[in-house]
Amino acid sequence: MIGGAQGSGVDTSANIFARAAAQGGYHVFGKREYYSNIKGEHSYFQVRVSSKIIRSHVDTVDMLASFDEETVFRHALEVRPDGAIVYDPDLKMKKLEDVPTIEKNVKESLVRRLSQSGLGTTMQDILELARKRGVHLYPIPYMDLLKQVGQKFGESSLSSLSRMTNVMAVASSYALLSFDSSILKDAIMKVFRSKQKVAEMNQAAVDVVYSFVQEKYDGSFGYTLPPIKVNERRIFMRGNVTVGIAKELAGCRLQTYYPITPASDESEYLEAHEVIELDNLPGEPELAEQQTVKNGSIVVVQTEDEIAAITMAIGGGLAGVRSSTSTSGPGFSLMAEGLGWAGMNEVPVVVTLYQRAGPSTGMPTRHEQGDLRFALFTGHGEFPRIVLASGDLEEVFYDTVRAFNYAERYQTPVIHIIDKALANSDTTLPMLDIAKVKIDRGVTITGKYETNNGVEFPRFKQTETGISLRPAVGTKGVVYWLTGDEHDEFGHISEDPTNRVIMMDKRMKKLEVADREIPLSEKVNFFGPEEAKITVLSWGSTKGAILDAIDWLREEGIDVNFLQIRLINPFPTEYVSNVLSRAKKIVDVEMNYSGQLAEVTMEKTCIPIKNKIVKYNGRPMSCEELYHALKSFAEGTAPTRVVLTNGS
Amino acid sequence: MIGGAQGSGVDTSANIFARAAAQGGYHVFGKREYYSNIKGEHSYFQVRVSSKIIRSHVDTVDMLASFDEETVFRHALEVRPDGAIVYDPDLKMKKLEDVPTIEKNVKESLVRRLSQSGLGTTMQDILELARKRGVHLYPIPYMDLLKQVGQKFGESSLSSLSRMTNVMAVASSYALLSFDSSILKDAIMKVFRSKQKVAEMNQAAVDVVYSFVQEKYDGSFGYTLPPIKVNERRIFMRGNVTVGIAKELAGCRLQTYYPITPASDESEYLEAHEVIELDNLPGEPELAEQQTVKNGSIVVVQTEDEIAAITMAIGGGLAGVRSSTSTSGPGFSLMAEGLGWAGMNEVPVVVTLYQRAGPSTGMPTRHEQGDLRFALFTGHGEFPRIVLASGDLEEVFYDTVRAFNYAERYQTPVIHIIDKALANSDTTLPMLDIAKVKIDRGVTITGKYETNNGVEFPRFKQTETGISLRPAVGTKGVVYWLTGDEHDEFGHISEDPTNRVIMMDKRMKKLEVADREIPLSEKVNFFGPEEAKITVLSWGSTKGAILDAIDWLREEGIDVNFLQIRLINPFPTEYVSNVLSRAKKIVDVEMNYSGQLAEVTMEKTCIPIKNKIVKYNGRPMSCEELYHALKSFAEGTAPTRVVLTNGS
Amino acid sequence: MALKLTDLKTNVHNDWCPGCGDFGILNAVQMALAEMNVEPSNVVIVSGIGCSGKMPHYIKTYGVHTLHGRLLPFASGIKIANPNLEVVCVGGDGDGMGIGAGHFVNSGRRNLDMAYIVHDNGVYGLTKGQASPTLKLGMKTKSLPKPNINQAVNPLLLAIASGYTFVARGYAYDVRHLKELIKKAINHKGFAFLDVLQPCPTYNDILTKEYWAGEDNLDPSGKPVPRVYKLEETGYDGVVHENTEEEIERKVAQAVLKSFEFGDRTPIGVFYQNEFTPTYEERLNSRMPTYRTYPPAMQRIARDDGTPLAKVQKLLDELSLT
Amino acid sequence: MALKLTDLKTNVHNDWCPGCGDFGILNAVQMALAEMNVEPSNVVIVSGIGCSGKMPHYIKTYGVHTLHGRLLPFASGIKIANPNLEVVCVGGDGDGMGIGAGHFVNSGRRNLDMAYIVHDNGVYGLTKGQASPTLKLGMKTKSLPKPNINQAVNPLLLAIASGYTFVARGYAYDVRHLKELIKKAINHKGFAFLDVLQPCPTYNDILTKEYWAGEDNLDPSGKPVPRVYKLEETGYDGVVHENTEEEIERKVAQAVLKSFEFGDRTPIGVFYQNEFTPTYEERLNSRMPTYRTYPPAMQRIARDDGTPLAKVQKLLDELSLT
Ligand SMILES: Cc1ncc(C[n+]2csc(CCOP(=O)(O)OP(=O)(O)O)c2C)c(N)n1
Ligand SMILES: Cc1ncc(C[n+]2csc(CCOP(=O)(O)OP(=O)(O)O)c2C)c(N)n1
Ligand code: SF4
Ligand code: SF4
Ligand SMILES: [Mg+2]
Ligand SMILES: [Mg+2]
Repeated sequence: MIGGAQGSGVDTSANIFARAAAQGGYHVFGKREYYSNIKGEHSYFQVRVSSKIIRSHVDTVDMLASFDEETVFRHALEVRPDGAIVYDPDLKMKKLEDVPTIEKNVKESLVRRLSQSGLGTTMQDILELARKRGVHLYPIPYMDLLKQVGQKFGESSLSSLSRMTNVMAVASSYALLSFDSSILKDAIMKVFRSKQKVAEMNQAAVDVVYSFVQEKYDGSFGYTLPPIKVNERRIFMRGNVTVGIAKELAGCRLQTYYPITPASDESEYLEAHEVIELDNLPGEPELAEQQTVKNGSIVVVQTEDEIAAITMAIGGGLAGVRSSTSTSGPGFSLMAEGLGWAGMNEVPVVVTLYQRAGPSTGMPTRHEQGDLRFALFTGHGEFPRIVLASGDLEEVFYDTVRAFNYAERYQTPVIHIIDKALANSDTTLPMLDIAKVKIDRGVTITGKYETNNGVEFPRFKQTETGISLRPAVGTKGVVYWLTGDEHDEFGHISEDPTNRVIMMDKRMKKLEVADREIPLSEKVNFFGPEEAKITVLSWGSTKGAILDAIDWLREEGIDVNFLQIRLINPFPTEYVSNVLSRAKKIVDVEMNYSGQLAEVTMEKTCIPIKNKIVKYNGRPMSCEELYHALKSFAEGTAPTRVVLTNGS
Repeated sequence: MIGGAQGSGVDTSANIFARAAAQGGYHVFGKREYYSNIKGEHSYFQVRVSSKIIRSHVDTVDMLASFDEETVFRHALEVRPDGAIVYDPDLKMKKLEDVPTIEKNVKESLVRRLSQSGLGTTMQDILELARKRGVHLYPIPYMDLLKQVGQKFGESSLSSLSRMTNVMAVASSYALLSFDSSILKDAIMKVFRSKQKVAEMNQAAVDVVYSFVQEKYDGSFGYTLPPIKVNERRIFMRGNVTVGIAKELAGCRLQTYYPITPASDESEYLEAHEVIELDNLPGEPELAEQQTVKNGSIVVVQTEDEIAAITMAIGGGLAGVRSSTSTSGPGFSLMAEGLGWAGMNEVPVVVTLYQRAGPSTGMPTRHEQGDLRFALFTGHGEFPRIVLASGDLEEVFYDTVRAFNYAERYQTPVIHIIDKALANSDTTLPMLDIAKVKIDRGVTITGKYETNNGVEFPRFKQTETGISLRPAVGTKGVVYWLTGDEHDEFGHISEDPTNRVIMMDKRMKKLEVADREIPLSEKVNFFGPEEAKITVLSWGSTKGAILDAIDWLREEGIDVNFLQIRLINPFPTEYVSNVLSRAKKIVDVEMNYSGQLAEVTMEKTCIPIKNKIVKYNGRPMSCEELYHALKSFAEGTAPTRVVLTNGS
Repeated sequence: MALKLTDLKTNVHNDWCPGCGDFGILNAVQMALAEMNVEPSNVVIVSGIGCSGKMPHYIKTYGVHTLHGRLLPFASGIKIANPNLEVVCVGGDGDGMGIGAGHFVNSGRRNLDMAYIVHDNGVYGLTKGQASPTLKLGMKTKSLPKPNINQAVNPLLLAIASGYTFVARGYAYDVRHLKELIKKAINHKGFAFLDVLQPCPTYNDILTKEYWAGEDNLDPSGKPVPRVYKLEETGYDGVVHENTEEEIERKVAQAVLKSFEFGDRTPIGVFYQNEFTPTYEERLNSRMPTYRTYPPAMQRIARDDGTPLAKVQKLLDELSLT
Repeated sequence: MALKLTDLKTNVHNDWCPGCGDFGILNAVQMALAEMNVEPSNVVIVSGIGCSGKMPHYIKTYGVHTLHGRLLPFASGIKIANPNLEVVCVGGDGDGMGIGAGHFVNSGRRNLDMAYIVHDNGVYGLTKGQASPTLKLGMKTKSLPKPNINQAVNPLLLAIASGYTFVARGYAYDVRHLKELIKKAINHKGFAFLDVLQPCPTYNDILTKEYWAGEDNLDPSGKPVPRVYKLEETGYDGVVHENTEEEIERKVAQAVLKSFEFGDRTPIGVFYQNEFTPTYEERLNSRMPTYRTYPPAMQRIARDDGTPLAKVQKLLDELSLT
């Protein structure tokens, strides 16, 4: 774990740490916690590193790399016996009461624990408490070492040098783990790609730290991280970048957004990559007009609010462009009316919904899965929508493309739900396979339409499937209309009761078609043995912790299987009913107060779901707490509703 | 039934008709259908009159009072054999194809029916078709008769005179029914209260028509409407006025709104009655400060949009004022974010939601119950809300007051759902009983708070019930804060995970308390015998048609009982489960596509509800169609989903 | 082949009230489009909600009848996706400056190459005559129970403050003049705002046709003096001719002062026009050089077999660990 | 008993970035309130969302931290419900003129007796430095990957167009001057708008403290020439002294022209003030004569036993059939 004040380089150092481990052949899972603040509040990264695949974080810390006192105060007692704390000895005498950013109740509980052990309230005291529990302490005189670096580069400004303490902390940790320093320096080079001198100075800092640690602490920490040979191609991805790349691949060419945490990083990524290189094989006749055009582009528009974001994206959809907007709860709340218009006018549009802790402004930088039921019913009246939720970055990637396919195929809005934990986790993945991706535009027509000029086109013509031919607005040779009012097949307002029923049926039928057409493999995942003591029901990013926890339980001989719902609307009722009616004990696992998926499932299947593990303190589920809770269900000692509360 | 072009006086004449019947001692149920248009499109009123209580409309028409050709074309064939059509013989030669406001498909089907009978397409032809079916025809030469009136009043402008044709049509109908003309003239006086001369001219028109009819048609129509002696006090109410009066009674002192059909009539009523007379008994000590103040006021603010409407109402709620806003689907969609803030900050605020046919702009003047599930989950994240739905005007009245009581008692937003059918129906009711109404402000404090100046007050203090003392913002002697962010007990931002759980639990707990405290009588109605062949499950304004239909079925020996859910959140799960698990056959009846209440009920009770009668063509359920559908369920001939489609 | 007026008419029944100023605006739009000889399927009329919002259904081009107050972002999305289309926005004053005021202001900041015609009738027509944002403080139309409690917004001033690069006013019953203004607005390079005085005979009995015709505003000889006059007839020139800060500020200031005139002498015509401000499309193109030649709506995204065309492997490789 | 500055401070940890202009504004607000010797529980600070939005938590009066862009309707609801309260709105430029622009415009039309302070930093601080509506076209702050693609809105001009009856600008680092402006804004009868130039050292490296201090804008002697100057020191008088149309138009026009000045010579002070426009409270009172003496928040609605006090029986009787 690496911590420090927001804006002091925690991000960068964690990134370097994780990237180095990943380059060293390890699987990495990184989780970021931060306040809704720009500078000063405490932020930390938890990086889990393993030679086996990992999908979640754990609560206990093996090694705490710090460069400020707050990190030590907050996390020292989370370090497990035999773990290590790297810190700046210059800060030893800092007092707990002088750290303004620690909450009162957190301070009080620390003071209590310290005084119970007869200790005072300095950083030294808390370190002492950790040491008593068996934690190894590694003071590293950052500034002294940095001065050496400064000399080499002719840099004497202490404030400039101090900006490198974050990397020093990382380097110290790696030195203690006898990690190959060249890999670390390589990672530094990648992260500081655009700042040559900074990269070099930080690399020099690595060397200085390594020699200090080797000299002073050689071998004293019992663990090492030797490089691992990897046979697969891997990437190191973050959630919002994953979405961004998938959107470009999916052919999204208009992205609108209004800034909001944790969604806007995706849009900023897209903006930075707005020029899109096209695979334009010369000689392919249908691409003739493009012969000279090597580049396409995705227009990213920062709008004045989320109402404009959704309606502008719909405008793009009308014009035949795959369009989307990304937002989080408060912004999504403002999109209700726009979504309804898209549903009424059968416009394909994708909303990527990054859940964060609500209600209202809530905890903008914290994790939750609290928007499911709202997403299922956003907007007045009844219109079809497709709601899908991804469980990990690989799913995020492929589902993003599918969202656009569904939107165009079924001509309706698609809400793709992810969350803060996915958006901000950095994970190693096997290289994503672009060849698996296919684009399906349904019966969309762009370009010329074969008929006379100005012919009124029945855009909403009744069909067997409810899906009508869709020439983009602007298609030559035809015209038609759109309106949020109930309308006839040309899109003109109609209040006729007979037409009304036809049109409602037409729109809603599309969901039945979607339900029939979308393969089960895109709707659900089922993990584990057919027969199990417990069947876990869940959705979204709890997937990681669940899979890790059931691995642990399996090792103890407790069989748990897991039904993950990915397509939440239309709901795969039949399959889910089958699985759940065979289940011995169903346990619903969700990051929200009510167990929203359980409610949905009960509505659809009428199978009572009595047992729930929920969490709503804004921190993702850790593997351990989930493991313990599931175990208590297996052992029959759990109440029907277990609330998890770990995390700081 | 009375019909005519929008803006040509249909409303007024129907009002006169209904009011006269009501004054004559009859029970009246009036239902209005109109287009989303200002002038010209066809609009009609269906008024059902009976000596027994009536709660819904029927499809067949006994008497059609017309003064334009469109009304005749559209409704002549709805008149039952032995019924009557009153019309203007001057319009006889008008042709169907020349009426621009009749939809193409309606025209086509009429032409088909006419030509099958070998008839042409004039108004005369359609009247002939009706006559053949046994309908009595009563041509009334409106203009000739009106000229007599004009002479008397020295008014020769034909266009002025023609403005009275609507009243002529009403008078003719009543004359045919030998209805007491003095009651009719009285009703005219009431309706034209503020326009003395108009009233008098219209009264004179009544006399002219009565003598014409007596002379020409005396006794030819077999039915009469003799005055009935009534022993109870009755009022003649319309839905939105009912809400308005109840709000003033409930102590609502700030109403915000943005114009929208069919909600804004209520706000306009309130605006017209913004000065409120207070019952200010001198000598009551606690009212001393008011001694000199006889009047209070309700401030009605037309805002720039519905976002402002909800947030401004919340502002009023913060300041300790009972505040509300009224809207319809599109406006409600814009309130999602504001509602969440109110939930997070435990602000009492009432939203009166007038449902109309959605999605999107939908059919703005047509009826539907399509917003239930949205209302249950409006806004991202999880916060408590109370959702109640009224079934008739009497419930509307008392529920409106309760909505404010719940809001303040449980310090949370309340959504009171009604619909277009209730808003626009005019009904006779027994006089409402104000003495039944009690105001319960919970632990709201307005005025001085007993403590030192500027003391930081724990507004969100934890309590057993989750409900904390609530001094209004501005209460002297204390200060506190509010924020949409998760907060501590003073209302300051907190991202602490422990505090988070405490606060989520606190807020959600209030719903459990509400569930416990609210008496069953406010949550559900149960009608009919314990044991029945069919148990109807429904909510809202379908109540009327259901009660009428089950009366008819009972007469045939088919027992049907009816569970009406009024408090939809918190859901009365236990009671409903009990009733439904005893039911022989459950039939869900709703004015929407999906059967939304059935879905909610399945989620809560896990009792499958397989049979549904739904309607979503924008026209309220008639008593007959519902009767037929229920009967087919009783007889076992119905499919699981019956879609009703009557209405024009 | 020249476009005839009738080519632009649909056979949808028009349900505006008799005598409504909206008819004048509809005619002017159709005449302008016919004279410009547009290709109907290259034109999109985007409207909000209100009486005015029904207009697209009467015009035989693409028509998008959107949500109350949201016509501008809808239109912007269409235009950005396909800058080759001629996008004309039409909406009510309540739609544009009440619920839509946020988009009104912020769309001015973008300067997309579109036109926006506001039906300025002082009331919320379709919801039965409540005061709209352009109704003056204290005015009581026949539809209002009490005098208007809010100050009016001056649409022209608001448009100038919001950065519209063409700001004009027309009058619904001077169809010929209005038609010319509409052509100018459409031809203007950038976002053009056109406020149209639109009598609503049903609800607004103050700013009526008779009022604008000056039927109660007689000159000494007893002849009515119309209350609208044409800017161009007074030698007023709202066009920015040189791309200098001084010229622009001078023309803006002039337009601001002119915008105060209202009532007995109400100017119609072009208050301000500046084609030197780059359009949004130009700004996009400077960042994405193929934007204009190969805009989103023209881009192919996949081969016929569904293979995507975007080469994102490069982006993945950047994140690759080997 | 005079109020001390410390009486107005909470012990909530302030987490703005070091050097943020918000600190200056916070101090000025607290100083102004202290000098005005307000009763803390009679003051409500209403904010939007953004760095600026956190301000109420640092001030020991009632504080309402609302939703992004919605502070004005929240505040209006409080003020209308209880006109005796002193309501001060504070929010970001994105909050006020981006997402909140619709309320910005329409609140101007009401003229409630409140003050509104905008932290004008050219960026969306709390979401990491995207362009806000006041950032000029083509500017590229360090937080932006590309130059700003939108034109800026001129907050003063927008406020004038929207009908604010007090329009002023302050500078966050001239705390003393700002404090005086805040007092004026609060004391103004009507809705007062105060735009405050607020350097955001973290994201906006263009309009910095150094920029406003003119550190790069040297006079011939090499001394920095500050870029802000005080209107009142130039003899400028923005106050409407007579309630005539001419005087008002003259003062508006003057303010409009003044509002164009920005950059090397940027005026701060009162651009425009007009107390002749009736406030919303006055307008309400003319309709409901007990509104001011007995406003909604002061009205009792029931006896202690829950019996309602409103006599609605009369209304029911009007609808009664007998
Ligand atoms: C979100 C929302 N709120 C309210 C309405 C109801 N509504 C329909 S038209 C209208 C006002 C129309 O006034 P204006 O924009 O001036 O157009 P006009 O009818 O005068 O042409 C309103 C408020 C709506 N459709 N959507
Ligand atoms: C509806 C909604 N959309 C987006 C956000 C995310 N958000 C939080 S602060 C902010 C911008 C703040 O910028 P500004 O108003 O200029 O305030 P500053 O931080 O610069 O003081 C945004 C977009 C939100 N809270 N709510
Ligand atoms: S209400 Fe007014 S604006 Fe609407 S159609 Fe009628 S006259 Fe025109
Ligand atoms: S980001 Fe800018 S505005 Fe926000 S606190 Fe930091 S310096 Fe201030
Ligand atoms: Mg209007
Ligand atoms: Mg800002």
